[in-house]
Amino acid sequence: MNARTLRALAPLIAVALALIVPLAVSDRFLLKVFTFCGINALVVVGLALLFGYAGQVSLGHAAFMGLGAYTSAYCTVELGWPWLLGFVAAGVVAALGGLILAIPSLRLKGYYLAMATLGFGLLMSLAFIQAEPITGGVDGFSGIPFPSIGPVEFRSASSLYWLVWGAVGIAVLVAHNITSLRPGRAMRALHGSELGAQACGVDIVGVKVRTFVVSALMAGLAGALYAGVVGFISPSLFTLTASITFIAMTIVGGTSSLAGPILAAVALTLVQYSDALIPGLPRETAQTIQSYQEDIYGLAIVLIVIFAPRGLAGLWKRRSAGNEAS
Amino acid sequence: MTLLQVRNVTRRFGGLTAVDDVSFDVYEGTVKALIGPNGAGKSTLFNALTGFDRPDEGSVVFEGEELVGRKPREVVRVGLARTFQNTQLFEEMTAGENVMVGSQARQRRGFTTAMLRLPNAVAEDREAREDASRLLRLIGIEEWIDVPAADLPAGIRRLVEIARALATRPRLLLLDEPAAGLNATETRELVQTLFRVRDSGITVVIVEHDMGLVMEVSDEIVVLDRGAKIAEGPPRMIQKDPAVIAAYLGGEVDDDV
Amino acid sequence: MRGRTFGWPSAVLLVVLLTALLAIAGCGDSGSEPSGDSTGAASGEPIKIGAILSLTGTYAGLGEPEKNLIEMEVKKINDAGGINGRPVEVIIEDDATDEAQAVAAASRLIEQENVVAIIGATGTGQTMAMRGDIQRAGIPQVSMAGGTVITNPVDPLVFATPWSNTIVVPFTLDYLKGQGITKIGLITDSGGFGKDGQAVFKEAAPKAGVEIVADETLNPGDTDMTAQLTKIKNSDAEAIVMWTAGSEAAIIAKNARDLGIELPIYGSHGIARQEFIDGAGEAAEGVKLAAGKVLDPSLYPEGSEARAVADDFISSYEQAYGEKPGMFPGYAYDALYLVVEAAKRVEGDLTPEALLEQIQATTGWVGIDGTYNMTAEDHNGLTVDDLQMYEISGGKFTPVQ
Amino acid sequence: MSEFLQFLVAGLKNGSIYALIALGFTIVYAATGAINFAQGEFFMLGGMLCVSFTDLGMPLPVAAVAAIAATAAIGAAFELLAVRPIAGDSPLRIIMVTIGGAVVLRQLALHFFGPDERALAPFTEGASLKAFGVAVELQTLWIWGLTALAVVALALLYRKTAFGRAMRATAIRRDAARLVGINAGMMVTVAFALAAGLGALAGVAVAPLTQTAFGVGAAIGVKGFAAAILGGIGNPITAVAGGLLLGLLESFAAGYFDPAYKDGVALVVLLVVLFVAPQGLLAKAGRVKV
Repeated sequence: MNARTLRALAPLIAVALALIVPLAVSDRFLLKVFTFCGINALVVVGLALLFGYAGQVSLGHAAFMGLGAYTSAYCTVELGWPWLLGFVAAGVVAALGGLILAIPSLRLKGYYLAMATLGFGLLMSLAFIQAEPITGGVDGFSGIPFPSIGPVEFRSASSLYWLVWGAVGIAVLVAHNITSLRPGRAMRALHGSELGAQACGVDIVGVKVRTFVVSALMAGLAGALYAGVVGFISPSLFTLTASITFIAMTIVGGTSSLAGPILAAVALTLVQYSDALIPGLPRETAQTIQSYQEDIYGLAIVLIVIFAPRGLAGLWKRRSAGNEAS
Repeated sequence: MTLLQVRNVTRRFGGLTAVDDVSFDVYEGTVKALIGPNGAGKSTLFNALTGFDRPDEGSVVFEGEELVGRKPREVVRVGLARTFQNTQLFEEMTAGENVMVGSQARQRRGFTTAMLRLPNAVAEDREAREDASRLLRLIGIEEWIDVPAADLPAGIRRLVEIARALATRPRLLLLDEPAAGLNATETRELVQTLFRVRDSGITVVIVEHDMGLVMEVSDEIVVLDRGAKIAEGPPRMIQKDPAVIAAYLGGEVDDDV
Repeated sequence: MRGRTFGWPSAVLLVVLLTALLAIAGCGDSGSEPSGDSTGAASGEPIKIGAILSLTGTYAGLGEPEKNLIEMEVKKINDAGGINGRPVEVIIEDDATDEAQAVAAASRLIEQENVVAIIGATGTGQTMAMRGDIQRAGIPQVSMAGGTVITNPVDPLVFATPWSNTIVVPFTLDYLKGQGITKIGLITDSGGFGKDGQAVFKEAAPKAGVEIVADETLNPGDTDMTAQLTKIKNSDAEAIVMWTAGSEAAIIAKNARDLGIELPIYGSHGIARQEFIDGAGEAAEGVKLAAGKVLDPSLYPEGSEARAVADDFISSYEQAYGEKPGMFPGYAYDALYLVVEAAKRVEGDLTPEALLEQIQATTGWVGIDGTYNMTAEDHNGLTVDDLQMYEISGGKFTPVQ
Repeated sequence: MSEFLQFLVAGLKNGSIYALIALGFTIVYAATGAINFAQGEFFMLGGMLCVSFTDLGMPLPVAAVAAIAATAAIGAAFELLAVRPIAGDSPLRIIMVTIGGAVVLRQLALHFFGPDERALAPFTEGASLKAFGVAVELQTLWIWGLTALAVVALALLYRKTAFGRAMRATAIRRDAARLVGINAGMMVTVAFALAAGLGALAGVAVAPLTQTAFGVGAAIGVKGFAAAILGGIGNPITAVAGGLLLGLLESFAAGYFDPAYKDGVALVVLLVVLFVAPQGLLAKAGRVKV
């Protein structure tokens, strides 16, 4: 099998591997951990579009996830809507949030856009605390039901796993379609040179706004899934730290790539749960790793940006390009 | 036939008048050069023509349509494409992909059709791909098609940017110092490309410091000095124009090789 | 340029459809998953109890001594033969004073460690957050947090060792009334404990004949309470009552003194710890609060069981950690022993159900907070008799009449 | 009236702190054209280091100076290790490196100093001053004095010394400054050290009032930036004005509306200024647009 066939088959193999995990893993906690990986991957797919492809930074992505999570929780618990309807509402509200942030941010670039998104994220986390009648305030929102579609309820660890990774699969498909066709080139052009993109007739405003909206939508859906999987959400989940974690995953994964950020999302999520992953790892060691988790994220950002600015995807592309040339 | 009418265009920055009441016409099927010493206002004028900057006064009419106040992307869609003095390629994209972006100006399919991978989005994509190969072949650099822009030699970068501009299907192509940074061989190739472009029916406006190139390719020349037009006419006349000679001798002649 | 635009997206689509099918199929097994093999463990195998504590974050100052205490007592229990011959293993998780992490910790303890009971959390918010997981697992939980919501209304699975606000707040109000104070400025945090306290005050104050003339809140993590205190100062409050367990209490006391407010300050039992005195410094002097008699065991009659338990607790903690225990290790002591003593009484298999039954059957058990009498209606089991009013003077908690 | 004055005092107290942080942003921006997202962490380091030094037995004034100097050194090291390798690169990369660096600094503080809130003794023990029904803590006087001192010292440094002139030249045109023999790289390092030192000064000065902990940097950083951009980034005088104004806005919002919205004030100011007038509201009036 040569490199090219391998590359063509790689996504298929990855998907197949992802699918059989619940059949091979009997530890329910480990399955839950892999489910969390999927939720983070979903956020990161959206962020990869916005940041990795279009070059628009967002330091407030956790806010969109929170918008989705609270919307879904409120709709299902307080309004009694079916889960699927709440899920759709979560996406809509998060996408609206993206629109509301994107429009005034259009003329902001670089540092100012970063600060605006950061400010928006912090403001939203304050809002989650203050909007107590809806969100439950600091104490959070509990008693969120399991996801269900019609008569089918996703209760077991494996069904939740499949639900989440199914959503990731659809998101990847959509994202791949966007990036491989006209909008994707417009996004990458925007990233490469805004002047050049304008000279090519790229609708800069349209691309920015739409990418923001799609990205926020995916984060919102991920939030709704989290709410359903865990059954409890609180403002402390959707903070600056979470936003930076997502950014770290995206940066480590690399620009102009979906596979890289997804892999990075899975890998960096697993850092938190090393003892679930490695049987027999002493609890103390796992806790030590856990206490250095954010150090790892921070250091990963710094090192990748300095030494491998195109991330894992960039390294992989360079290697495979080298292979093909030889 | 007049393709582009520039009338009394003025652009000020604070107390400085960068472009001062400039008017000229560009005729269809010709090559027009804008020359002048450094700081004469050539690039500012270029930006004003293409929607990247808005002149304080004056009008720019392209085939009866007023361009002042339009966004760059609208100007491109009307049929004016440009390149940049500092090439604005998309460094992480290949030469082919760069040229494909040029097709965006005339394509319509957006996010939704792409998300669902509807047939017309795929068809558009294929069309852009084929067009990019065709243009690169036309310019004679098809062997660079899969090379990332960041890895291209300077001469090829200029040509890729021209191909990208051509992919927008322009009626008028505006080139900002296309020969800057090119060696003699590359400049020869550029000249050939310019003739090929002109012969395919595309009008060209060029800002250039390389006088040899300017004299060779242009049908008419506009000379700017300190923002104002000081001469206009065919190359032979311009070479002898006392005002032009004074401007170039008075200022610093900048060959910029 | 590669024309490979077909290939893998369609493959992904196929796989997604397959996922949907599998997912639906996967739902069938929802009821049949094993709920853990905590039952029928072999003799000699350790009895696993989970503990979720705030070792970092706002309540780190509370959780750390709780952890110390648990580690110390578990060793003692195992040295003395464990529970009916089986050793006890307490698996401690840090919730970082964060509801979401508390949930994650509970989930890990239940699903990975198969614990028979959970002690914790340190804070009210975290305790409430893990309720869903506790219910799904059907195991008993003994909280060390003081929010009334934990045990009122009663959750069949959840107990709490600190006095709930419904005991402490009326006690404090009665004391205030006794001091001739009828108008108070209340300042509470917006977290679980403070919010709960605020609600109980609003309900209990009119009954006690005390009026709340200013009702201010703060957010956990706030560092400047000038605005709230200025409002209280400008009301006709005769005392400041602050109901928060975090480090914000020290800032309130300091700000109040710095603003030149001479009103007496009353705190919650959440500040009965050295960190408050250290943090507030001079400003802590004169602050009054209600807490358990363990802060001064001499309040118990000489030779009583309570005196012996308290003396032993204090001396062994001091010996191990070189400092006097505040109230919080006491909450942990009671939580741990409520579970351990109940486990000792279980005959036959140590199932969560049997353990739950025995915890609820606790009567007349003397802990650090006082004497516990659990019933189906009362999952706190303490009374106002177990409380004492203290004043901070000379950097110490001094009992007052 | 006394209520108003009390809020005024509180606002100017916090505002001085924001002003110092804003100055830090301004200095780095002037020297590099970059925004340092780790600026708030220097505030945290100043406070935490000072507490640790007093724990080691240093007298408070020595500990304070040592903490500020150490933080300035960390600021310089931060520039050399993290920012220098990508100097002049796209804002995107500088944003990321300084954010990643901020996370690393915060985590290092967590590992070294522990998770607990730490208190610092007031610089001067004693009761608050009282006049017109307003109480002013002695520490607040320290904060004002130190802020004023820092601003004056900075102004003198910039105006009167050859070094300061070089800094200003670098700020105006980096390439031109290099041509006249100014070591622009060194200027940038010094700018980071100065900014870090100012942040640390703020952290030390306010620690006796608020206590401090490893995680306080991010929030204060955002507020400082809000102050800087309110004044118009790059201008030290308006940055200080922006800081004071932000402090007052917060204090009055908390006092007359609801303390719960206090932290929201800076964020709303930040977003409004960014969306409406990114060049700054205070600087807008008197600046020629280029």
